Amino acid sequence: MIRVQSDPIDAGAMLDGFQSGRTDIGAVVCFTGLVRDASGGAHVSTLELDHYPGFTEKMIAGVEDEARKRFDLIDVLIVHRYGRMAPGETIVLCAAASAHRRDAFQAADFMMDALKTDAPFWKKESGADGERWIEPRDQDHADRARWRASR
Amino acid sequence: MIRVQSDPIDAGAMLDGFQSGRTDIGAVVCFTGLVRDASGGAHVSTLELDHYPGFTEKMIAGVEDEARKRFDLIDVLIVHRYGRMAPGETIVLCAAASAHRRDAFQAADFMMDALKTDAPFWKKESGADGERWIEPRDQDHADRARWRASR
Amino acid sequence: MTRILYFGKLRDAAGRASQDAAPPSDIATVGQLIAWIGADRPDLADALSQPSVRVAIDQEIAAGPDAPLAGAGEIAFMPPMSGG
Amino acid sequence: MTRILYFGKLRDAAGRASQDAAPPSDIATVGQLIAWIGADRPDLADALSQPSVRVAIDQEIAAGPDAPLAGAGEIAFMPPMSGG
Repeated sequence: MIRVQSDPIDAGAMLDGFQSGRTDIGAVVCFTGLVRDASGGAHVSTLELDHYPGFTEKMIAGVEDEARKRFDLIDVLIVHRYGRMAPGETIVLCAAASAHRRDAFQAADFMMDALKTDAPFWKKESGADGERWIEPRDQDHADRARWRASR
Repeated sequence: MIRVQSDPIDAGAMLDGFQSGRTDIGAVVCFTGLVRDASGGAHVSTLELDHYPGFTEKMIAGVEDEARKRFDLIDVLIVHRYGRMAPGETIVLCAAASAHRRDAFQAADFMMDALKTDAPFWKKESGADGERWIEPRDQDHADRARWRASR
Repeated sequence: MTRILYFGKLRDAAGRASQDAAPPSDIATVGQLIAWIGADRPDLADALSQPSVRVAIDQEIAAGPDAPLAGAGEIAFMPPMSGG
Repeated sequence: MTRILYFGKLRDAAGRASQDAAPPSDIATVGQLIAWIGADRPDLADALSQPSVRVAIDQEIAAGPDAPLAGAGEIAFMPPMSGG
């Protein structure tokens, strides 16, 4: 399931809702990405995410589909926030459920790498040092390329 | 932090408590392992975990220490349950927090592999087909060996 | 009428998030559209032409500057994406 | 007095989770303790001697059957562990 929302993400409630009441899931890997108050040495007071309504959901759904093809998954949840947020708030929650843990770990890892470079969001950090747009780091592109090389 | 408890694990509350109120964490990977109602084709109605009070906590603390040495982590939480539990209940919650996501992913993955073979718990499954003790699968030993080969 | 969307730093470069435009009928490709938009804004034309910019035509990623507009209703200019 | 603990399937094999024992003073190693415990229980001696069984002496993993008991207060016999 995909959700793109401006409301705060309640990580605990999302995780509980995702894994509760099922007896076929053996492993859940739940990634949360949070706003840090410092980024590359610069102070951050606000992070603002721009997105492209409709297209953003479509591209994230593509990431979910590819994860389900690559790994043996029971369920997937991706919740992504847009708009303004403060340090400590959750930007993204990405969870994968499987019978055995390796599929869940790899799927969550893959989905986050894919979201970092392929999900239509644009981040602007603001802080004491001014504003700046954030782009994927070289490390993010290298992480994404790991999955192109294999399978 | 390490907790070994017979009470049910409230996964959402654990995740919230772990990541809330901090502005230095950029990434949290939270693994939950749950009781499945089927295992290797056999029906499971109850899973019972035996442990060794004191020694179990000590061995899990060793896993946390090794993870903190290997990876750049801000915090670690391992909550492990013992006693009797039913399908759908959480057996273990293992979370790692870091500035960037790769450390959190690798640490959670490493800690789960280490817990699978090195944490003093003994599992007995009961179901329509009777009772059986569960031992690590070959895959678990292979997973654990990945970390001995590297670093 | 074509709706043109600018995201991220391209929104700053364009000075707006979107515009409704009626390009002449001989504007047939993404590259021609950029040249037409940037006729009096060379800085914007340059920003939109960067190889890192991806273009979506009616919410489908375009192959490159030669991609045909083919009567598209919505063209989006997207700098490098950064989700997660 | 030495407290002997049996975990997992070894608890089933021993028929109990623990016992308090007073081994004679010439029982100096893990291997000798197993032989003494299993003097009239060859099935139990065999189960405790499996290479997959790990032994903890006062909550420290013992190196092998030659590990000295050295006045230990607590000896634990542990079949393959399976956490997580």
